[in-house]
Amino acid sequence: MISLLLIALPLLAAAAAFAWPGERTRPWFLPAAGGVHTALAFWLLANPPVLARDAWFGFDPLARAVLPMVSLLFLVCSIYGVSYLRLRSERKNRVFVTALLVMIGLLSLALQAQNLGLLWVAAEATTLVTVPLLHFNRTARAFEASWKYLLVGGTGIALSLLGSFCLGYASLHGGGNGDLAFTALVAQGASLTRPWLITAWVLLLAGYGTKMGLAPMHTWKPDAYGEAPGMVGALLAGGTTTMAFVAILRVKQVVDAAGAGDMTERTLLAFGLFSMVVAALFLLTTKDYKRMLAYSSVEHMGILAVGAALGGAGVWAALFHVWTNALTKGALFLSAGNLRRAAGAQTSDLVSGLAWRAPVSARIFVAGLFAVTACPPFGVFFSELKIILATFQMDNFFAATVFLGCLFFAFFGMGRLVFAIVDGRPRTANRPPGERIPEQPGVILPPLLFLGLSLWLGLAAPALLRAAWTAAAAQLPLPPP
Amino acid sequence: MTPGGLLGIAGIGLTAGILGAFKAPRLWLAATLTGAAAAFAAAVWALATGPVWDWQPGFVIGGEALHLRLDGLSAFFLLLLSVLGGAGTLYAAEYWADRDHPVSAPSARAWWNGLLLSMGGVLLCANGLHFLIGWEIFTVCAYFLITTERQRPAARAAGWLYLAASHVAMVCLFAFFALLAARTGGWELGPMGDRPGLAPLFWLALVGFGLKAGLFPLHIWLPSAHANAPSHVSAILSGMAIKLGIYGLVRFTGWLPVPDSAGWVVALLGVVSAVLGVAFALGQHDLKRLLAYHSVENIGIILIGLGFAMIAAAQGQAAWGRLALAGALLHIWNHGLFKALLFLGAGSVVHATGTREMSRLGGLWRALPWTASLFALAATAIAGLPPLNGFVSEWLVYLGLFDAVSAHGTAAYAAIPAAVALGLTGALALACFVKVCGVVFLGLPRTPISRHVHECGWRMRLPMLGLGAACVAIGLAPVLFWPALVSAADAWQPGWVDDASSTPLATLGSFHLALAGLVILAAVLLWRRVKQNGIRRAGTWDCGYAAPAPRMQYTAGSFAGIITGWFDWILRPVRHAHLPKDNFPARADFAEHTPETVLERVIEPAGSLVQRLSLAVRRLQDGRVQAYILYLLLGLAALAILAVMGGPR
Amino acid sequence: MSGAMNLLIGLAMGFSLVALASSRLPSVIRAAAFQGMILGVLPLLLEAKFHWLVVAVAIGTITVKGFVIPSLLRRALRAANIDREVEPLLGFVPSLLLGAAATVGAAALATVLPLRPEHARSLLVPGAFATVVCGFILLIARTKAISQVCGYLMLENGIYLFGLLLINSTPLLVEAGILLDLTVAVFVIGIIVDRIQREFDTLDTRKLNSLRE
Amino acid sequence: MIAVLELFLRLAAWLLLAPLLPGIINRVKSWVAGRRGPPVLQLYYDLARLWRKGIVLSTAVSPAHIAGPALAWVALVGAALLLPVGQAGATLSFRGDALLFVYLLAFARFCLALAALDTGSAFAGMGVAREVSYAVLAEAAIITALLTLCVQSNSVSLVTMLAPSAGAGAALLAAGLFGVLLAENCRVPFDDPNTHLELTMIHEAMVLDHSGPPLAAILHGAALKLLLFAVLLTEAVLPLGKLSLLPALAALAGSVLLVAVIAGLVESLMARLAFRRVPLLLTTAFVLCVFALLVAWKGGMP
Repeated sequence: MISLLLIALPLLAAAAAFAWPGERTRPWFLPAAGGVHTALAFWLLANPPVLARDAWFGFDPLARAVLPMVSLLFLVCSIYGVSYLRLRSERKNRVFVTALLVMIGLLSLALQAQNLGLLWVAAEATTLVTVPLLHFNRTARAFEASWKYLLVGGTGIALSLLGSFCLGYASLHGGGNGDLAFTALVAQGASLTRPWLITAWVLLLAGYGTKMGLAPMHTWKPDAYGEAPGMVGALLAGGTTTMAFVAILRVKQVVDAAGAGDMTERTLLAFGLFSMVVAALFLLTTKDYKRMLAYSSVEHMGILAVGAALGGAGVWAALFHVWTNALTKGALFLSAGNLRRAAGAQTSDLVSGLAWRAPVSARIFVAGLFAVTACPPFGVFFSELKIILATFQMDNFFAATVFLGCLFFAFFGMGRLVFAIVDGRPRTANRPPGERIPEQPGVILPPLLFLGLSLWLGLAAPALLRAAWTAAAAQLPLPPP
Repeated sequence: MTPGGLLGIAGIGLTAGILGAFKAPRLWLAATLTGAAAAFAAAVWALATGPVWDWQPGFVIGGEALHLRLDGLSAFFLLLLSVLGGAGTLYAAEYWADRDHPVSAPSARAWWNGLLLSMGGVLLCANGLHFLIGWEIFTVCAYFLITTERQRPAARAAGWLYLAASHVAMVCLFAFFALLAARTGGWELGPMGDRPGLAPLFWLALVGFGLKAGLFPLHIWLPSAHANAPSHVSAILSGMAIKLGIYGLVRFTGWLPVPDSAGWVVALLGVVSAVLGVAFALGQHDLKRLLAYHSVENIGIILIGLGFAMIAAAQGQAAWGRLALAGALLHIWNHGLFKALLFLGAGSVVHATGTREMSRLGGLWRALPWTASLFALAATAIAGLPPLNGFVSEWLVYLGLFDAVSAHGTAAYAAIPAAVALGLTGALALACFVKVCGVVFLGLPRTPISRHVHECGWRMRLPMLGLGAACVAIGLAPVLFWPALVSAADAWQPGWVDDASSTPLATLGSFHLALAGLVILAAVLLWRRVKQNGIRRAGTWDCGYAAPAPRMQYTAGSFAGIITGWFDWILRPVRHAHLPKDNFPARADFAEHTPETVLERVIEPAGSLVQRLSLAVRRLQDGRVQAYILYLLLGLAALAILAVMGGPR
Repeated sequence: MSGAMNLLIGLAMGFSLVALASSRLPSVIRAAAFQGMILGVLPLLLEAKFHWLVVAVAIGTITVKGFVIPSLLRRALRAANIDREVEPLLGFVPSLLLGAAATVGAAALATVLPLRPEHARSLLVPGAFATVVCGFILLIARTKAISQVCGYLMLENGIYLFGLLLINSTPLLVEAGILLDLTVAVFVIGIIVDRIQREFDTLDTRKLNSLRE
Repeated sequence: MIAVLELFLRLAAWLLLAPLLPGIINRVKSWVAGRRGPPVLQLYYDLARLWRKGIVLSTAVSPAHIAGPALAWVALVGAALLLPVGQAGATLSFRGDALLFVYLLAFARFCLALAALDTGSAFAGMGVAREVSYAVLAEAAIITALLTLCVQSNSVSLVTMLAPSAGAGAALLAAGLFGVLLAENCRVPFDDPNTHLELTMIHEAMVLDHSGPPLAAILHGAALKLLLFAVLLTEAVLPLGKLSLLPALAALAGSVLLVAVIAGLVESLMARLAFRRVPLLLTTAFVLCVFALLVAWKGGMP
């Protein structure tokens, strides 16, 4: 019942917000809904419900392992959003707020969906509802970004639909009734027709991989993250991608059950490593600190894929990494948004000396840099170390080598850019160099909160979460060697 | 008072120091010094009374139960850390005071305590995960200390180079510890010599720790970092931070099995680092850069000792292995002491004159008598001359090498060239420090800047005096410090180093004592004699040249010219010369600069190659959505091939 | 029954080739529209028993794909007053040949993939794949936003076609949701196209490459 | 009591005999040149006079200018105490004293170099630079020589190292050590003790600004150093340890004399080398020592 509430509540809030007259007060819907949503999610985390056999959606172990993170992410972002929208009061925020609320509702639906078709519906809807968020700034660049997002993302999502149908047909042809419910598909197991199964996996991985941002389907990411407001970037990088990842995990569960585990492993590993390499190469010479975050996100999606490919311990580490990465990225995106406002530009050609211009945000950004490049005691360090550990446990030295090499190059590129914009002579595009930016607590505390969460996850991830991850990882057992 | 309590006090003191760093400098000073003193006491306790202090309070950090262990080896390094930390703290209180650096001083204090804490953590952690955490935090703290003067681009560049290099080391250590954990099934560290499968991990450790230690081909980050950091930071960096690399090597060569070739490789690296390090040092004209290169040299000497100890361990030759080991360990202390003293001295020179450029200094002994004499003392020590500590440790290493030679084993083939190289290194270091002392402190001021300067205050002088006293003490009474060596060596190779009987340290010490006494006596006598005979003052004779000017003094470059000439093949100095022409030359000038060859001739070209690759790849993201969809299709195709390839099981 | 269906599917495939071949944007739009309408009719033929939801879906599809979206696109077209695809990235003849090849390939692929007896003789699977590929060709080879939208439409038509395989098995609710999404997607795309036209006052996507590395 | 007495005896012997060698060498040179050279004891007179003379100090110098010579002199005396005299052994002998011996010489060099640089004279700088640079090669040669002795005596203590003869490699070792002796003591062909052209000086340039008692200390130290090397060379080659005391002493005296004469002959028959050739010669000495080491190694092999 509560799992339905998780979906319905934001949607109702969205409707209310849409109807709400007050421009100034409307943003408060965000933290309100976010707070309740988070409370519910964590309550469910603490005492998970029993799942109905043929439920359309439900708070199953996978949802339990990630959904609380998404709503936590949304909560902190929404706190940020209140101050942000006040700063941007020249824009009407009706659509923005509504879309945000719809988005979290649909995310909760997608993460809980127990039926491939329903999952696809939610995923596609999330794609569509993101569009107005992307061109909130109404600049030409924003329109271009949303156009590309829509076309590339739409194509990808269309492919995943085709894949879903193929899976259904695999079941149908294999003697099943073609139902897309996961439990049914898993139960059908090896009797799924192999060729259709493989086709389905290929299309679904490509489709949801596009949504997740695995190279070479990542091309929409830099544009979207570069042009969207910081908090939208955070939600995309932490929420939407997580949804896509969970979708892939669910499909993997089916395909593994059908006995094609080695194929899923092979393909996921290849795409994960490829994404890491591509991201590292792009990061090496990037000059735009918001697009940089996009490529970093591509890298971390690759890490997730690698983790998922390793199975067992790898999946556990990947779920752990979903949390750490999303929350750390949150800090980066929000502080990057502050810096963007402070500097009026986002490339190191135009900007430098932000440590003087916006001291707190700049410091948070640097801390976030270290956090996201696996520097202890932040969470990412622990999750990535666990994944590396898993690669070594699988004796996959090639993967480990590529992985570590990419970590270095990514750090090198990001570090060089970050210190280039943070240090040096104050130089910005929009303001006289002598001027400091007032940094309201409303836009400073949320990223700090994210950093704190990242630290907390790293040093003392509670047993409850670990248990949740273990339960989720147990659903994707190690493929038989 | 158990070491647990003392270490607790130390931790609390340092943490309190971090809190006090911003608002209450005095509190910071007191707390940090207390912490250092407590750590010192704990280390002494552990070294004096044998038992290993082992502490496992059930609480969990990052999924692993905290486990601290203070054995002989940790205590050995902890002692050095506490000494240098205390000295640097007191020094910084004046050298980097809020008065002169209102912006950077508070944060520098905080990072300083963070550095000390994390280094102590690295020494104490008996759990791989926590070791790694401490290691990385210490790396980052060091980065922010190196870039204390962020406004200077040179400092930022140096810091960035350091950080990037350290990240390579970090990646290697990731792999090292992860593999260790994957193989042993847990993060707990400890002796595991019974698992021969772990031997290959040594190479990862060698790169990871060697990069921090700054052994020769991996030293690229070291000179600029140590030169651009504030001097108390340089002191702890080259006195302690690079020793942590050595600690890692010693620690894990002691605990883990190593490949057969390990000892030989380490010894070879040691020889290369020693000779080339001092060669590069001779080429430098920047006081602190020069000192930094001497760190490479001394790391080389340490590694020679360690390498031969490893060879001996592999061959079961305790007789000479223990000498090499003891020499290496003692040299770790010694280098920490005199190199810190040298950097603090250089710091007080920079503090007074505001330049590190040796060719602009000169005759500073008048203005800075304390600094000058202590610097000269440290120079004598680092040149490995009796009766100071540098000689004692080098002498132990020599003994090991000579015994290895007279043992006529296979090790002799390596020991002979190593011994010769050690001799060369000593002579080169002597030349180098004659140059430094002569050019910086003796003669006449070359430029006005070094004329009107002042000696540093007591808070900068006291640490230097302390370090100097330590150098003298180890030199004159080495036998007193033997128990410490024994307990450290026992942690490495149990039951190897029994007592001082194997080395006549006592005799050497007494000889040093007598020598020191006689030296002072003779100096005094000669001085009194000179007084009796009467003194006339006159200008330097200079072979009757009428108008000698300070600028006519021999410069550092010309001094080292002969030797750097021999090493041109690796130093590749860049010279700009306008030589005087015809009878009445209008103007002539000569400038020489020795680049960091490995960095500029090897690393940077390789880096630019990767850069070009990256730039080429970026063109794929050309902004055309059609292309993006094409990539999507290609990805799909690749995926299909990948899925079908291999086929169903 | 299936004879009539195959006829319609063949027709749809033909329209996609027309869309590939024609340089005039209105005709591309028209082709996509006709294709959409044909697909709208199909479920009625396929569904054994008469179900109101199927009818609703069919009507919805026909109206949206056949009338609403085309008119939307035509409006954008008029606003931008262009009516030809000049200098496409891939010429018309090549793309036509490619499309034909794709159709053949799709048929071949369909033979590779095992089919249930009742589908064995229908053109559903090859038709679906062929349409999808043609959609991709339009998406990749054309520079005008309009033609890309049409490509996307055809892509979705292909998938829809494939979906008909499962029309009996997948719950209608899901089907409805899927169709709803597709239509909304095309809507949003149409809106964005309109916005782009206002913002850049062109529909030439080659102008849309300020975001690049 | 006896020990103290013996110590003073040895000390007296070293200190008093040292200034003899330069006198002998000069005698030989003047004999070859057919001149009536200075008396053999000339250096004694000079030292006495200098010890009584006043001193002219450069305005630039620091206390190191006085302290340096004193320290160097003490270091050399200490080195002398480590050197065994045939059967009688050394005053102080322990494992590793050989290395102490080498490093004491280095210490003396260090002190003199700093004392010289103290004046800030360009010539002093030049001389010091040459001195310390060539010492690098000499050091390598000496260490190699010590390794040779170590290989054939299996010991690191001078007393036992110098007891047996250098065996097969004796000639090579002798040649090598003789080269080092010339270089370390600034004799032709490395340096010309009585040149008057500062540009070509090494050791002389270092002491240009010294006068009075410090100069006396320097000169006496130099003589002592020469004697040390002569004795080291002799004992490294001859199996003095095998003889009983008096014959050993006689042999020692004779051969030291011989070394001095040879040095004198070399000095009068050879011209000094151009500076760029000096490293070559020193390297030759080093190589000779290496060959000696190889021979000893083969010989030492069971």
